[in-house]
Amino acid sequence: MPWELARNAILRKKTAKGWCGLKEDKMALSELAQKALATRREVLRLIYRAGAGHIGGALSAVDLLVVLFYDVLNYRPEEPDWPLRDRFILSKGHSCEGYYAILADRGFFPREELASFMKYQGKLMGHPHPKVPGVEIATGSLGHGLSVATGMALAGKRDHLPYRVYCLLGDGELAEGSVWEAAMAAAHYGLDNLVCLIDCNGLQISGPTRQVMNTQPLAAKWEAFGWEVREIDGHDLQQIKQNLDQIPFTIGRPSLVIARTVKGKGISFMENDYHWHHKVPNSEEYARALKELEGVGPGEIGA
Amino acid sequence: MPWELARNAILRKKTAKGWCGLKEDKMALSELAQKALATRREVLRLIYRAGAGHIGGALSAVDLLVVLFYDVLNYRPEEPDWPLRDRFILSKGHSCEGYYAILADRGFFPREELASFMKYQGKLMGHPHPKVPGVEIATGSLGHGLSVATGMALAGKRDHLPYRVYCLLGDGELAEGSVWEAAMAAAHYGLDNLVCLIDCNGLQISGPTRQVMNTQPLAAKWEAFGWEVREIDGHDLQQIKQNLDQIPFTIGRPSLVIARTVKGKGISFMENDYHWHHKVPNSEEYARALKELEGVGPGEIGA
Amino acid sequence: MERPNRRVFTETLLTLAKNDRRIIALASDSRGSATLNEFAAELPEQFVEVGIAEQNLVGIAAGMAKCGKIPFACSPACFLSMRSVEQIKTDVAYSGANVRLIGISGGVSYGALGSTHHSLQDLAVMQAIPGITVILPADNRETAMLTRQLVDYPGPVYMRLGRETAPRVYADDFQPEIGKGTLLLPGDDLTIVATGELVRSALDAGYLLRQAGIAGRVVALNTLKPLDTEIILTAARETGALLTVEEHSIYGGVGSRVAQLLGECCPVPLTIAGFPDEPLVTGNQEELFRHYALDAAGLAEKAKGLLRRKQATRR
Amino acid sequence: MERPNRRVFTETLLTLAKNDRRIIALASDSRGSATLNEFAAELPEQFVEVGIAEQNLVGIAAGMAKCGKIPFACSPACFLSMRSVEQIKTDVAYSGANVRLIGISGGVSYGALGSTHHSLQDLAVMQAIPGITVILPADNRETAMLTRQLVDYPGPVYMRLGRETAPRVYADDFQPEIGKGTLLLPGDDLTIVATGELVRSALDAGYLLRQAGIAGRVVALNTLKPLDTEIILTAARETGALLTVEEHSIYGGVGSRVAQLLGECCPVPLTIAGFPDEPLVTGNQEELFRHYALDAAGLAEKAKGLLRRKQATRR
Ligand SMILES: Cc1ncc(C[n+]2csc(CCOP(=O)(O)OP(=O)(O)O)c2C)c(N)n1
Ligand SMILES: Cc1ncc(C[n+]2csc(CCOP(=O)(O)OP(=O)(O)O)c2C)c(N)n1
Ligand SMILES: [Mg+2]
Ligand SMILES: [Mg+2]
Repeated sequence: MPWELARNAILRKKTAKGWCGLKEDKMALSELAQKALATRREVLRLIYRAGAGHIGGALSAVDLLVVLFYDVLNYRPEEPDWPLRDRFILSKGHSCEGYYAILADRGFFPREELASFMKYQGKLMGHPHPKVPGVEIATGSLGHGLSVATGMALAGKRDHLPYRVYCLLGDGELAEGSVWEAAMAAAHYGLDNLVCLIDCNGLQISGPTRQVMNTQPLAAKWEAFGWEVREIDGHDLQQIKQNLDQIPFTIGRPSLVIARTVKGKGISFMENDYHWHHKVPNSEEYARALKELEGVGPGEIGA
Repeated sequence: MPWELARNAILRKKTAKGWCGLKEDKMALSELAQKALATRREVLRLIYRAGAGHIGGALSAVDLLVVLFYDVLNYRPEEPDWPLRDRFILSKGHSCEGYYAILADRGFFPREELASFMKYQGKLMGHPHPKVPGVEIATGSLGHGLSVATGMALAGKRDHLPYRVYCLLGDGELAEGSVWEAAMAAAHYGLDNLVCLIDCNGLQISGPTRQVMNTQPLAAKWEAFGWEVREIDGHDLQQIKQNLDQIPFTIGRPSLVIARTVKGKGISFMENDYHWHHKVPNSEEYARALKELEGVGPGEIGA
Repeated sequence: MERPNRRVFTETLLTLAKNDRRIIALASDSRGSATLNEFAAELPEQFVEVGIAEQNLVGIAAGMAKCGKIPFACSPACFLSMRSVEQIKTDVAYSGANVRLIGISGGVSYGALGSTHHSLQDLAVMQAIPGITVILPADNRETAMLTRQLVDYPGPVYMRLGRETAPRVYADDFQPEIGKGTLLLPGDDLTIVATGELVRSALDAGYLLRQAGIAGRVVALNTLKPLDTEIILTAARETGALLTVEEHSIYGGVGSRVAQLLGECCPVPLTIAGFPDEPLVTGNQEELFRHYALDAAGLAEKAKGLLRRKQATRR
Repeated sequence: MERPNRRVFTETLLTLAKNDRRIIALASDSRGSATLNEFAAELPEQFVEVGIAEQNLVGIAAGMAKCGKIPFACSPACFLSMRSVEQIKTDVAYSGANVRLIGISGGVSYGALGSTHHSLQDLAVMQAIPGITVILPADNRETAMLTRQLVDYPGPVYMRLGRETAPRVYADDFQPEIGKGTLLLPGDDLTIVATGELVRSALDAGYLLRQAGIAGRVVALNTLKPLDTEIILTAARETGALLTVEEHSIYGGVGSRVAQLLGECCPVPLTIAGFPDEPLVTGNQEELFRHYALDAAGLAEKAKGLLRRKQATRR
């Protein structure tokens, strides 16, 4: 329905300016970069303090999350259930640290809550749960997110609402058959309000995805499943932003973003090393890592 | 391992001549056609007598089953557990009637057993179970067969045995994510001793597959998942035979046969009508159908 | 005239959905078994077909629920309760999504199609997942009325319906309530506690016992979780022996839940009638009920055995 | 020095596999959790990695079993027992495939990772599926010896192992057997029946009770199915009250199975210690045990309550 698409475009514009909960205007790229750096620092801190977490995949996803939450998504932190909000689902729920850091920074919950990460009787567990404001659904078991996102996008279509649904998956996660069930259905229903992003860092727990269980070629698979595919550098904030500004890539089809990323991005000795999937840095490593992430500026989170 | 491939080819030849349980030599096409006709009659009879069954998909699969069991597969009916046998798995387990008819005709169990189909305390249930000689694994829940077949093919590779594994799926069944898990793994392990056949009749229970949940385009999907794909007429015995004689289609890859078929094939008023997925013919329809399947010859099953 | 509960469910749902746009019916190529064809034709905007993909069925339903819909995900109980159970655990129960999981043709409804099509583990697993209400209506009236209550009932629900015609149990003025058991027949010698579409057989067994001079109480539970502990403990105290009846494995379902309650509050002799822990013979539902002594006659015999046991322990 | 049972399992398996080519270890990107890295490196031809695809893991294992292999499918218990449970029901149990399903990091081993990572329904569903042996070793020695017995044990098996160091329970000459319970501590006031890695806490609770002048018997079950009914019924008759202990939902597991046995054979007061039917608080395994009174102190308190109940009913 082209008229609906036009209407939605107008509604979404309004939303970004007027309805949206964002206090500031869209950020400059340099500010986004600061946010990314600050988020990486917070990821490191959360994991070091908790003595647990999944650092590699959290770091590879930071830039995608930053562009989504500081630039692309419409939402109201003070009204997390706002019906017109864009939905975001972290299907690779183990990368919750960056997600939590950003939700806190955006005001979904007090920053102090971060200290409870994985602590006894704390609110923030090792995987997202909807009792945390800003989280739509519980994830942590891989392969669930895209089905839920498909249901949300379908509900939006049925109700003629202009919101979009964004879902972030890992590349190892694509071995789960449930992902392909959702991919097939989303294309079948022509859900052009659905965006799936793949954090394609080439690694999973046990090693390189190509060796563990090759999920490549991604583009050919998703195209055959009826999606419009774009491949981008998942750490180039501008590229991420530019491409996400062009959703839907094609009218009547769901959009797929293959984001080439580096697992452990930002901390040299963690980069591209699958052992850092869920290894916890010791104090010496922590200090070294923090140093690499140093940077100053107004965007610093939880400093 | 090319040397292994050559060895297997020799072993398989020997097998077909010497080790194999087949009493007669390979059949002529006309004989296969007779077998197909007879099998269709038996399918009709089984379902009519039981007052239950899945006739549409049973009929679309008959020609594939006939070529497999009377021409392609190596097995020994008197020794169903023969370790070197080719394995066949009916992943679309609801099409068991033709399978049972052929297993009986080939001597896996007495023909009289067919009368117990779906009867109280009978051996032949509405879906295959390994207590029936010739059946490798229980099916009936869709989407399981290819994983099991992959395991069997992988075991064959690990043991350097020359057997092959054949697995028959429905086109509606391809919506199950588990199928794609298996497809991915089979390609990952380069299982060129694995053959998957799709009974592509375009229909499932609720209507045309394109409308219910479009699983097309099949070739593009399977190619992207790393399989070598061929598309054939699933009712042309010669085409089926010729293509199955060329397994593996490519060394180091699993082979996929997309068989274009007609649901309800052979009984005009059932053809291409999804209501005949599991409708049971009344006496008038039974008579009419039987008439259409008339034909004489030595190949007649259970006459 | 009695009809299958699944049909009554769908008709009720269609009526409700016409006046409530929040209601969505979802199918996994299960439109026929769930008798949703009319629904799909009349309310296409409130119908979702996902094809043969039960995991996706549940995930999509959870997503729609989180957007304010009231999704009824309808699929054969055998597949819904097993193939998609991790989605049920996580996307529905743990996430608190208001999904109604409708297990069609539950238990051994599919009879001779074999174990792949039997749902004899569904109560066990659903019961062990926190946050799911588990409902098993007995007859047409109860199905219709509970379906109506489901619309605004808080939280996730699993409701299991049979495939075949469900014989009548309740009178026209009966007002069932989710979570409330019903005393069907008074008596103080022992109690039969039955669930789902076996309630009728249990009631008939109660009548058979009367003829044999035994005052068997019959209690029906339309809800396994939350359990009406009151009606069961009263029965345990007043009759001193319980026979539970369910179309389920003898492990993990109604019998085991009742056993637990008794052990923790009022230990009395108990017999659990259900399907044994072994592969079942081939047969249709009726044949299987008879074979495994879950028909009225079989249940009456089990009750007599239980009574003898009760009397022996008292002596 | 005690170590995690999962590590003992893998080392034992590697030793066995070196002399038995039928043995195959399968992983679903779970090599690390299952500590299978050494196995994969030393015996690549007997190792199969399927990636993050638990359904496929079980299907492939079933296929290999049907070709004469003895597959050990190792995956986190939470995913193995739920995501692939329909494959377990059909491809493994119903088809009679000799697969050993190894549920790694069972129960609440994953602690603060949350419910997605807890397996608190696995015993309920496995128990309700005909044909599966369900094993929960307590300590390192028992894990090693049961693993050895598994190789030629007939039929499908589900074995659940914890993630953390398992404290020692048994002496060096202990000879565990699949299906046989063990009397750990004599006593006639009541019996604690414990399973898996909570056996140690149960035993410690027994000692605490002693200090309080209560003669608590402690019985360990390494197998839930088939159940050692003898040892339980003897305990019921001799001690008149049972406290069951499990790292599982209070529904459908060890407690409910014992409740059923008691109700059917020897009704005595029972308390079921396990995780309540509600979302759990955040915490690591130890914190969760303490929070839900599954540590030695908590169990001892529960036992005392049970004893008071027993004495009240006797009065
Ligand atoms: C269903 C399921 N199986 C297994 C796991 C355990 N697990 C957690 S993270 C992970 C690897 C994920 O790899 P990938 O999707 O590539 O994510 P990333 O590299 O971004 O961390 C696995 C196997 C899980 N969380 N869920
Ligand atoms: C997991 C599962 N879901 C649902 C069903 C019910 N069912 C039986 S046959 C069928 C349709 C199959 O369609 P298709 O695969 O195209 O087979 P064919 O057309 O050859 O009969 C369905 C949904 C099932 N057997 N298993
Ligand atoms: Mg990755
Ligand atoms: Mg079809």
